[in-house]
Amino acid sequence: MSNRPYVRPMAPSWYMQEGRYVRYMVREVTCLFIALHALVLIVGAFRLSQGPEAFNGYLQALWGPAGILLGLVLLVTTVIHSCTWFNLTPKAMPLWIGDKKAPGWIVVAAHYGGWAVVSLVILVLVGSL
Amino acid sequence: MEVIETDVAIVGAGGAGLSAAIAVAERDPNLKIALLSKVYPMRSHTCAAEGGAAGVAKDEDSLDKHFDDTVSGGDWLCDQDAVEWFVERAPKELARIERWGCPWSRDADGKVAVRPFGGMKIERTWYAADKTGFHILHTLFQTSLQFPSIKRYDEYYSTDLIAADGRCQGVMAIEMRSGQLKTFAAKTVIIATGGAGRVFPFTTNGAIKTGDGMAMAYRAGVPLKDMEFVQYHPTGLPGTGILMTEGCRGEGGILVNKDGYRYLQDYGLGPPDPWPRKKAMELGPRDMLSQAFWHEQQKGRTIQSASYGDVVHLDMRHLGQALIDERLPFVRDLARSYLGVDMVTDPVPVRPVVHYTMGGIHMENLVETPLKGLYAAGECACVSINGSNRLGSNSLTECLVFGREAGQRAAEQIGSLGAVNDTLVKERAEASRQALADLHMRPHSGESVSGIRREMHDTMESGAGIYRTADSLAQTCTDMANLRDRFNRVALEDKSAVYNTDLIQALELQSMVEIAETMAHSATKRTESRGSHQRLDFAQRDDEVFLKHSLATYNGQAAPTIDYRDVVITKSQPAARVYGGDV
Amino acid sequence: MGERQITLEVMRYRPETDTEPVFQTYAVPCQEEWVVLDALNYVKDNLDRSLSFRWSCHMAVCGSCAMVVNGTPMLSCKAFLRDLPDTIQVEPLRNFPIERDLVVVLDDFMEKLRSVKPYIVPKEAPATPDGTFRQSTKQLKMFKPFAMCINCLACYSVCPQYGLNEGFAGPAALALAHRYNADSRDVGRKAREDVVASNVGIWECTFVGACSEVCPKDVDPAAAIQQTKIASTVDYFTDLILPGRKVKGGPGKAAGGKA
Amino acid sequence: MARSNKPIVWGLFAGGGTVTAFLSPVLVLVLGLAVPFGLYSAEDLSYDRVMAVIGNPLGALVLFGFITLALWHAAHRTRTTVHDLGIHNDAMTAKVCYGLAALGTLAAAVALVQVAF
Ligand SMILES: Cc1cc2nc3c(=O)[nH]c(=O)nc-3n(C[C@H](O)[C@H](O)[C@H](O)COP(=O)(O)OP(=O)(O)OC[C@H]3O[C@@H](n4cnc5c(N)ncnc54)[C@H](O)[C@@H]3O)c2cc1C
Ligand code: SF4
Ligand code: F3S
Ligand code: FES
Repeated sequence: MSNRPYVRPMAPSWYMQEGRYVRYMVREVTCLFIALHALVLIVGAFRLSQGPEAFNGYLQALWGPAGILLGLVLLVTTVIHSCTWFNLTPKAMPLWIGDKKAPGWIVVAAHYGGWAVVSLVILVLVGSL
Repeated sequence: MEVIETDVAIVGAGGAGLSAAIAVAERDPNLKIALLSKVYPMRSHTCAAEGGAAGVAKDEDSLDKHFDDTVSGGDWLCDQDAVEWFVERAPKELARIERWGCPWSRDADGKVAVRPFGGMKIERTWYAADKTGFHILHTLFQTSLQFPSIKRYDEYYSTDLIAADGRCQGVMAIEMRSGQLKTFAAKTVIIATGGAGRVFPFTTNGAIKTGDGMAMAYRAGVPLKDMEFVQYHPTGLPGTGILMTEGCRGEGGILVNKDGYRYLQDYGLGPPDPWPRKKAMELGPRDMLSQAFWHEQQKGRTIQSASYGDVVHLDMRHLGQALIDERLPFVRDLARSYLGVDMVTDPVPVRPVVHYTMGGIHMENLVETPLKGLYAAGECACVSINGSNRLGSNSLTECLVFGREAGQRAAEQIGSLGAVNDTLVKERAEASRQALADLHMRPHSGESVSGIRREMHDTMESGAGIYRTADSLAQTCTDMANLRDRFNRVALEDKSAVYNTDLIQALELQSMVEIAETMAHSATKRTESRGSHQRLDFAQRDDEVFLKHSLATYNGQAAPTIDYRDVVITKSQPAARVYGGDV
Repeated sequence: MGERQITLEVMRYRPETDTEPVFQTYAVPCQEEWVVLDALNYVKDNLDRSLSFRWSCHMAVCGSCAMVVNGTPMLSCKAFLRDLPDTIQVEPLRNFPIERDLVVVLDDFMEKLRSVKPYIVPKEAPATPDGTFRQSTKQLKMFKPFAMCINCLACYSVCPQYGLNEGFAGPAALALAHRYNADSRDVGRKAREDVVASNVGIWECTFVGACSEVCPKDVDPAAAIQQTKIASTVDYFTDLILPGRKVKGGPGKAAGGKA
Repeated sequence: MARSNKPIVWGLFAGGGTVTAFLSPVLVLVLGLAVPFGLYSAEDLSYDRVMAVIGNPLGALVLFGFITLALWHAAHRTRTTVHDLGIHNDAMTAKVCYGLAALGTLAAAVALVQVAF
């Protein structure tokens, strides 16, 4: 049969080949750091259960040079996670005001606002309890 | 050769073809339906229709008024029994596709909204913003997907009808992806292949509108009726021919010449104020508006644009951005992208452009052709509701109303038609195969598809345009005879089987050459001016002689024979067409 | 009207002679205001009659002419030369088998579109004198943007999940399913979930979002899919909590189109 | 075609994504960076003060919820990313990812029960 449609396979490295795919992959990979952060917290919980000394040792490690580096990496990646997550919210949850669809930026801005408030409240609460 | 047996073969999956297919499937789910189309159904040119579809909707409107507007709009060349039948069913069919999901624009109370259109006394044009045809087509296509009995043959190019024994017994088609010719042995055939605007160089019509179905019927011996009537739409974008819908004027847009003057008042369409007013000025019928442009051009009062030649301005600035974005967002975008003009802030340059073929396959009895078992609907059919000038927004409705009726009639009459004659079908199929093989084998000759097409465009535009004379038409008739002869020597450069568009374009050119010739000859014989057919040498309408439909009959390698047939007049006696004033 | 010399690099594949696609270069004298489709038609009419591509309307509404232009899928009838460099590379849509040259095989999409039941499943006939449903402005706006899809398939060309997962219904089909789900006249959401909420439906989408970025008609399939995910998840848990609850137009009910 | 059971994992993924988007950066800051950066004194995070919050069953439950959602969010996204990277044995990937998440959930539960109960 002469008729053979040609199937162009997708390159295994497709996600490196266009800016939009690279951005997508960066977003997806942040989840590994979310998991890492969860792990850090689980370890903390164990150390907490083992008494003050263990917990202090845990804190000292976190606050040492390696710990700070880890903290910075986690901060950057979780912020990327938060931003990419919030930026997409208008698509998942469009907002209707009367019979008009509100522009997407309002939904995004509301999320950023909420995020700022929550973060500040927690920072202040922990510092002043 | 593969033979596909079916009860109904429908050629064309635009508004008319899909309506027909659904009608058959609804009426009798046991009937086998083959729906052929040379493009995927949603590519059919119905998708390009912008403005709307007409059907009485308002309390103060009536079927009689729709009838009157249509008949006078068509300059009394309409068959009035057909028009009456049509206007009665129009609102029902529009309501039907509302229930199927068409996203009609709405009034504040949630009812379907209607807008004014040219030549219509009252607003009765249902619209979906300015993409009415698009939404109708997709609604129909998607609705059709629920019927298992509709078997689609997408990208099948029909070449010939199988007419034998005084009856249509099927249709031949090339499966474009394989290049194979297939026989559809069908008890009934419905043609719904759309118009033939591509016969002209400057048109709103898409590449597929090459009149194939008309040509197939013509070659099978069915006459083509009223082919001299070709509609120019007054407001096309120069350069591309992209349409600025009549909805622009329906919403209140005005046409001005180079002095900023609303010139239509000089052509019996005024007075200009108060505006907007139905059936007056910019809301006059298309034939008169296009002709007025021509006169302005003769008087040197059009605007000379460096890149596009003569234009006038369609001014919508006073409508304001909010209304434009709600009701005309698509055309705003089109003018902005293709011409760089934003109708919110600037007037849009426009000029008349070939738009619609009023003529088409001769219909006896609404959807039945003189050939038993052959039906037609949509732009390819000449039911004679449009007469010599179609009113805008009647044709989408026509596709729905008559498409449905064609489906129902075919389904109804199938029983009495009986089986097809296999031997005859095979014989015809073999003849088609031979003709196609010949085309493939033709030796190189220097004649090319694009060359002949270009020459056809030139002669049709110069000789059979908005205004015609005996001389210009004689020249075009000669040229077309020549081109038809030369077409016999066109050789394909692409000899391959798979998706050979060189072949398809050659076949389309064949259709166009045949159609163009019927247009030129019908126009030559009609020595009067009526509706869209305007003769400089015979400026008056002549009801004594020409209150008649022309019928062009195929004569093989000779020019068509032109005969006439009476127009059906029931309740509206021919009178002067009056627009403007207090009509 | 200025002229401009363009180098057009067109991907060719002739199944009868080629084993794989190759680029062929044409020098095309173009008018300033042309689109890529005009340049291709120039080639077809004057340089090479064997080049195959689809087009019809030349006004960005029929959806035939989408192809990949300099890496991005777009409607070639709306790809203006004024926005492009002097060398333009044209390929068929990605993620589809190439039939020939710029023509791709659409069977898969056509079947998937059918599978999501893209038609009204009516609750009951409207009880109005004119036989039409009433719809408020908001009800119209809820679904209309998703009804603007011209099936050009640019979105499939950039969706990696469609490329990676054969079964995935893909952005346009799912957007159209959502278009009907969101229509006040329709009660077919349950019936559609068969496919839409199956393993080849919305769950294959990882919200890459590229579909919405390239869509020439602003359909925003990515939004449609995410909204469907939320609705389906709510449905799923409601069904868990209240098994056997009565649903309008549920799977048991025939999706008849008679009206 | 059968309706998918994905809503369960997707629900966890979406919930986790939202919760972590709001909370992860600030928690990283509070626990790991606020003291070295001088925002807090070490006293602010003393064992007693932390116990006062997490040692409370309600506090422990909240932390447990956060950790669980974060893990399942990560597990689900990792599953699809692994697929994106070209490893198409999805059933296996799912087992590993969700298995690890379950393990983490269990560990968090064990630790927090010891802390708070
Ligand atoms: C730009 C534009 C705007 C318009 N606006 C309006 C409007 O606002 N209101 C209105 O009422 N009318 C309007 N019209 C007119 C109206 O749209 C058409 O008359 C109508 O859509 C024709 O529909 P159809 O079904 O007859 O044909 P089409 O929609 O053209 O479909 C023809 C079908 O036949 C198939 N076909 C053709 N040849 C072959 C072959 N050889 N083999 C197999 N299949 C074949 C094609 O594939 C296609 O499926 C407009 C027209 C244009 C061009
Ligand atoms: S969603 Fe947009 S890109 Fe996709 S097919 Fe429809 S119109 Fe084209
Ligand atoms: S690109 Fe594909 S993955 Fe989803 S958001 Fe669009 S369908
Ligand atoms: S040719 Fe119709 S969309 Fe481009």
